[in-house]
Amino acid sequence: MNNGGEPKGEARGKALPLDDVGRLVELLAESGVGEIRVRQGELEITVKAKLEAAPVVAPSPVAVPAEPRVHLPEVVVPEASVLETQAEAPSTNGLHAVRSPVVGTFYRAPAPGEGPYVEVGDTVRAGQTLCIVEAMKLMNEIPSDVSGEVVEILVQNSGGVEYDQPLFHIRPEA
Amino acid sequence: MNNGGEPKGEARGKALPLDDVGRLVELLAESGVGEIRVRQGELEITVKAKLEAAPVVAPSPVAVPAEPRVHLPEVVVPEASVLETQAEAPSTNGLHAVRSPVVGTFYRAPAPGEGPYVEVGDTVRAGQTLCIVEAMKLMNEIPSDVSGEVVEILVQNSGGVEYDQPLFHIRPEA
Amino acid sequence: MLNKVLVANRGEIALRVIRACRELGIRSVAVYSTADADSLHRLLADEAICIGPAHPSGSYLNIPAIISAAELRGADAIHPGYGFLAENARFAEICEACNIKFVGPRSETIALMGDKVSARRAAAAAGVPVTPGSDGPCRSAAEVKRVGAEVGYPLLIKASAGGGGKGMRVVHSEGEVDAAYASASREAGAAFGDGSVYAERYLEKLRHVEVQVLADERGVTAAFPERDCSVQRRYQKLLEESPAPGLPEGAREGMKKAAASLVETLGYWGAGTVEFVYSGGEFYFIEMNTRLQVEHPVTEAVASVDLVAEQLRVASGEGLSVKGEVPARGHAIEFRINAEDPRRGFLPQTGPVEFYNPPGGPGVRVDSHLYAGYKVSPYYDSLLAKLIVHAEMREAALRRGARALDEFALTGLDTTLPLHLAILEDEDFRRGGVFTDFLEGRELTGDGAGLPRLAAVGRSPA
Amino acid sequence: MLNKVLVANRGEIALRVIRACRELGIRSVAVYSTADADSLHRLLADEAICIGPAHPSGSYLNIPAIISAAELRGADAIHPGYGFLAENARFAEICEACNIKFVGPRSETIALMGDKVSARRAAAAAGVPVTPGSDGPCRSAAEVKRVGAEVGYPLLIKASAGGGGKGMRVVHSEGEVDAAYASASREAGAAFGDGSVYAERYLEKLRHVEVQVLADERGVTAAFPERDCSVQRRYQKLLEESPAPGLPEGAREGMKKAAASLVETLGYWGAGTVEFVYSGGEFYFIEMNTRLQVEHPVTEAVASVDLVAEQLRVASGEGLSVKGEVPARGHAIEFRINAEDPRRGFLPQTGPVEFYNPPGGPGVRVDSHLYAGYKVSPYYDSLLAKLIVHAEMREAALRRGARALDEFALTGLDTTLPLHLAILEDEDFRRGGVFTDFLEGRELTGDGAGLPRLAAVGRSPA
Repeated sequence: MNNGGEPKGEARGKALPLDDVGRLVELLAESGVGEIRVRQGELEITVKAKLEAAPVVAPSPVAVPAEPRVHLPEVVVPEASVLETQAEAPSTNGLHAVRSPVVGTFYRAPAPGEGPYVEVGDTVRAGQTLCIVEAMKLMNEIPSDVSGEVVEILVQNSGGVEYDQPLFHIRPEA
Repeated sequence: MNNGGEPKGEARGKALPLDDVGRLVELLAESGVGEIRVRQGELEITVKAKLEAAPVVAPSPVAVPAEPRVHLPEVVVPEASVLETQAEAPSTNGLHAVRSPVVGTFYRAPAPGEGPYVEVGDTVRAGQTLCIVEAMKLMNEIPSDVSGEVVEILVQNSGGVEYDQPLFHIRPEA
Repeated sequence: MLNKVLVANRGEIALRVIRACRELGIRSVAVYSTADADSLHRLLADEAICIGPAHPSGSYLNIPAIISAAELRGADAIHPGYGFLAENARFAEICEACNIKFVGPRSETIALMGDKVSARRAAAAAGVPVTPGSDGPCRSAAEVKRVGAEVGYPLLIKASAGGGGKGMRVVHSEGEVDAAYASASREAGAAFGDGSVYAERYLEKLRHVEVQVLADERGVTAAFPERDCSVQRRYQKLLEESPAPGLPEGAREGMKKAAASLVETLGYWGAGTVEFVYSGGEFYFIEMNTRLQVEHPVTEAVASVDLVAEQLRVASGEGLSVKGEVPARGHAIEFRINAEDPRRGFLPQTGPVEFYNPPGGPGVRVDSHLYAGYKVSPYYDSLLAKLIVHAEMREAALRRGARALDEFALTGLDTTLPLHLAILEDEDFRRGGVFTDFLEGRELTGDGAGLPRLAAVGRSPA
Repeated sequence: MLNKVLVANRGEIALRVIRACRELGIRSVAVYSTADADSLHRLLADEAICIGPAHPSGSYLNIPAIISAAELRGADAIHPGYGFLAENARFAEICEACNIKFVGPRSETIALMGDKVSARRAAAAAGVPVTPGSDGPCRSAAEVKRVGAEVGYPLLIKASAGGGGKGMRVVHSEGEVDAAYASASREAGAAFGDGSVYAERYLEKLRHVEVQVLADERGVTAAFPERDCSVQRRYQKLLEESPAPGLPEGAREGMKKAAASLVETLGYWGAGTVEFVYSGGEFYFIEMNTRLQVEHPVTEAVASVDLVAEQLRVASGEGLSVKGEVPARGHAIEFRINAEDPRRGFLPQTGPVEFYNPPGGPGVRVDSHLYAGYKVSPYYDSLLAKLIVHAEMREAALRRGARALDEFALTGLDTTLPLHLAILEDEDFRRGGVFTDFLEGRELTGDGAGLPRLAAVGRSPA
């Protein structure tokens, strides 16, 4: 059933310029162009790229193969984390997200009864503590990694946070 | 899986360069490109990958959802039946395939010892008996459904044939 | 042992037989219609042959094509699966005449048990309780009235050649008999080409319980733990379990002994199922299916037996590997996953399966011909997959079933998956022993927790 | 019963625990790294929480993150699966300190059995035969020579903290001891942070046979039919079966009794495995794994037990549902399907799974976290799926295994599937009882009949 891949089209008379086609295909794949057509006298070769639907947006850091062979359409999984990931996309509005480097409990103030580190509207500097995330009784002070204005605080005081969860939206200084 | 070891057209002469088509298909599958077209003199070969998001061509009357969500590339599985299907496509070379309407044993002659109904090169008329396919002791005379020249006999005498298997290639009268 | 078996069927049951053949070292020949060129049974068999067009009348019901295919490929036996030609006595007879072993009982046995009136008589002769009713066909409305006077109303008029609820009428009083007789007879004639009907006492609040049997040509028989198939929709089974929950031990034993007695009386061989109704503490013979059933895997699970392998052994002239009353170990449930939308009147669904990831883990078996990209065609029945779960206790099997249904990822078509999840949440069902009217008028909807999530996997960026 | 269990693992074993939780009505919390955001264990658990970056040191080995996640989500227990933190005594201790039930034995038991020298002593104290060798660590090459003089050569030098063949050296004569001692100690120090080694008689032509045990906190114990795990590659098990083929009844019984005795002596609780080498008619203790094993499903198949459910029951303070010597029913084999190309030196494979269709039908179980489109990442181990087959006899299980492997459709990555098919065709393996050097120098290639066909399905027009 498999055709063994052996070329066996000998007795055909004038052989097809398959090596040329192969090179064109390679060229197409490497170049990323949409179509290549060659005509020379009687001979004409056309090589076209596959039409993609919309580009697939891969949120994960895993490399997407150059030629994805299985195309599943992009459907938003209705789960909080995914929605958050989209919400904090720095894309259009130029906001920067400060994310939690640890799993734990989010506190806005250094200790109960004290005032919060920052409020919406405050201007902060890179390195300035924004909050605490407590994990196993360890108080991790979370610094801002940019200077700018605190636009949004994304987690409620004493709420749980995951690794890499956005905590603050900061509009970086121009 | 094995296709029953049926002869699938070795006596083809210079009919269709299927091996080249096979190689082009492999090339298409391996490369992931969208389309390959080769034309040489009278000959033209076109191999296209499935267009993303294009309506699936469904041979069955089943409704296809407007947005097919899983896209596997269209790759011709190198199996006899598929290649045959291509070979007999009335497309480029204008050959017509007479197919078996029943499962059974193929006989070229009305009875053992007698001469065959037709030979390659014979001109036949629509309705003229080309062969017999025997199923359960029943001799089914298979008529040609076109008038024209017998170009190829695709099955050996007393070979088994499946339903819908091409038996003869006829070049229809102009 | 047989050398080469042609499997005269398609879908999951063709796969089931092909798998058994491979495990026994028997070559398998798949037959397929042009609509099934891409189906797994074609791809997994050792050989395959196209036998006709999409419509079953030209392919899977085409006796000359199938026999011819068997002769071409040198098959020494044909396994008919279920449905199609599995209970066609003429087909079995033709196989016998062509010296091809038909994997099933003798053609006369099929014919005898295929007619409801003669089957009823055979059961009664074997001492198996039958529903009070007419001895043979009722040739007039008057005869039906005579039966009514004897056994009482309500009365059920049934087609002799019947099945699937066709040609069936419930009659509550003598005044309704004339009209019901006429319409049942007309319907039976149209559906089966045989308008003869008979009448029996109509039982209410009944359960459908059946006994799987096996017998070899030497007269060795085996009767297996009973299956409860009461969860039905329009006489179509949807969910089966074994053992039957909460059945009195006496009834259980009685059915198994009755089934064994019938099998012995008939000189039966191969696999078969004796179906009973259980109502008000009593059981009565309904019919015998002279073939493998869709729901055979629940018996395989609780009895640790391979019924298809046993069928092939019997057809080879070898003896059964089990005998007598085979005990049950644990509890098994089968869920039929059909291409039907339970939220829209079980509307049949066709088209491509987009994403497919069946459940795994302990105590889970899936029999299915699906794969991602497979197109469900409108020509054949709607069964896509059977999920069978097995655990030590019924309660654990129910939970395992919910777990497995919940993670059964199948998108592109609506199926009965959510209905099964809803059934498992139903209190009456959980308690066990529901009647055949269980699904009627019940609002059963449910989504499970994992279903939508896993459906989403099929749509997430690959 | 426990209320909520955090599963401190990923891949198929995380799924296995999540499934057991769901079947027992326990809520499950999955933890996942950023590389596992699309993984099934995240999607199938009741809750999920991201605990760190892709590299295991920041996520699945990150004790503070895991404990913090358990506290945040209010989990009352943590199941460690196998690998990662499963045999980390400190992790178990921290769980105990944080009032989170560690699903496994006490931290002291883990520590005791985690050190090969103390484990050896504990075994000897329980009357379990150990390989002739040093009583404790050998602190110098001279001590190794003393052992050599006593028990004879060849000798095996092993890391006390060892595993996976690291820090191991075979010494054939006294002249080789100095160099071997130095390099083994150096390697052990680098690999385990503990350079201490010990020496024992090196056995050849050996089989790896192990006994699964369970014990609850009330002292009830159970020992299961032995598993044969001799088919290995570089000390990595590839295929396991139960019972061990062709083992003398005395050895079988002896191992089970020895394992039970060790468990009782230790006051062990939870699931564990006592590993033995079997050589020349004798068996000797190697080590005890104080956790669930990858190959636990073969025992589940032959003993009709749910080992993970039993673990959770024990952790809940409930009693075992089995005890004593549990008998085997039939024969089971597990095939590890790894993302490694057996034709190219077992080169690890990464990237997306293109087409995935696991086998079904009777006697087949698949435990896997795969789905079409899932990306196999380079960060974690290469196990993609476990295929477990069960049949009444070993020969039938072998045939069922070949059938199921043959129809296991998995494209996009090269795997050990063809290797397993080749193993099943090997005459020595079919006869049973191969030694651990079975795979060495053997040319095992095979494709099966169905594999390429089914791969083609994944590429056929959808």
